Amino acid sequence: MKIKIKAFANVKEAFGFDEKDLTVSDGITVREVIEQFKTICEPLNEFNGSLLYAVNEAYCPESTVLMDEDTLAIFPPVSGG
Amino acid sequence: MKIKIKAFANVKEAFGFDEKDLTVSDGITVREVIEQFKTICEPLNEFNGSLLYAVNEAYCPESTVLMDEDTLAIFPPVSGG
Amino acid sequence: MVKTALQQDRIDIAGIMANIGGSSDGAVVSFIGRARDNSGDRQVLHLEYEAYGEMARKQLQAIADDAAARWSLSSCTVVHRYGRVEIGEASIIIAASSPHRKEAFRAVEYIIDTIKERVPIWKKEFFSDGSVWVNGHT
Amino acid sequence: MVKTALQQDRIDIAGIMANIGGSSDGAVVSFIGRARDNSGDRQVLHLEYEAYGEMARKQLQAIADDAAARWSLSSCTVVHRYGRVEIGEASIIIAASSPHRKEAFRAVEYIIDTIKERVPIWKKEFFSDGSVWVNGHT
Repeated sequence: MKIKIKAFANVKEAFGFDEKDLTVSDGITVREVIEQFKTICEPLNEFNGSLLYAVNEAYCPESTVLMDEDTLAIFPPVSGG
Repeated sequence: MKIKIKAFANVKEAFGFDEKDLTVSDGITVREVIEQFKTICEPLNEFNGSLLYAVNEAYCPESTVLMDEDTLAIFPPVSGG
Repeated sequence: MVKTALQQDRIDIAGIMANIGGSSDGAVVSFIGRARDNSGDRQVLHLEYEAYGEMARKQLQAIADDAAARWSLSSCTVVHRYGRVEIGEASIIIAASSPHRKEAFRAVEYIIDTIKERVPIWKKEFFSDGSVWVNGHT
Repeated sequence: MVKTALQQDRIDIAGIMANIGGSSDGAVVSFIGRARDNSGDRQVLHLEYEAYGEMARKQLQAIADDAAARWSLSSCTVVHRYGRVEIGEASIIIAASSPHRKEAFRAVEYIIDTIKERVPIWKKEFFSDGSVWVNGHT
């Protein structure tokens, strides 16, 4: 299935992209996607535990199972205001 | 000695004046001034206990002893804002 | 910088908001009290505020100075009106700036609470068939 | 009436303050967050806010709706900027009106606290010799 990844702030800088289409296996979880990225993107390990996730613009836990055409956003703690 | 009385809001309406010069005996307290006014101004009794006093623009208790040329302000609970 | 005023003129809200604080302030909190068109179930046509001017000015300044010191505000402006105030108009504005927001929130709420307890100003509500002095705190 | 916006343009503070609420509101409370010229002991030259636009807009609206319902606000306006913000400029305004003041104070403070926890917007501080992303809540 196909999902879209979005990255923001210093996660975007670590990834080197702000948006990417990805083909992943059915039933994959957010955690599994992140683990895959960590192997190809060393700086991501520095965020240990502080990363936030949103699927289709709603916050979700790492255990969330992704569906076809989902958009997964990965970002650091927010600092607006 | 001479003192000045100021009255505000519904106390002013009860008194029928907003400012008055008064000759009083030395050593008189705020409470004694008020008691005198109550005998000549019946509506003042309706404020039982809620009146506030200021001598020379500073809040003071009823027991305050007045001095020559003091200004005694008498008013109801404030309602600004 | 603490500025307080008791005035008959309308309050220049935009001017006050534009000029409060400086470039080291991250937060501005303001409170505006406005004349409401109702009191309980009665329609209010306008308000009038009577003030013990000399004492009210001293008290406004003392309360704002106290709050500015206690919460380390970098600036604080308080303006209260007296005389006739039309429905929808501001009777009071309190604006405070500080590097961080918690201090400004605490200070502004303290100032309005304390003004309503201590500053010798009285509100009269006018209806189509008369008027009443508003009962304050006792 | 709840209005929220995420915009690049400067915030029209005077316009928002002039139009918030109606004639039955006795209280307007506002919070303005401004770009400060310092961060710790470093001089900040300007800020940039990055936003996850679609999600940030949904969150701003949800937070304002929630606060308006919880504290029975009669109106609430929240505007947050993204992109470059100069020192002294407002990055956010929250204004709420209600018949009485306590509700407006509680609501505005809740909204800014919750925005800083939950709305996907990130601040970058620019110095003469570089820039850093500001660490948010974890």
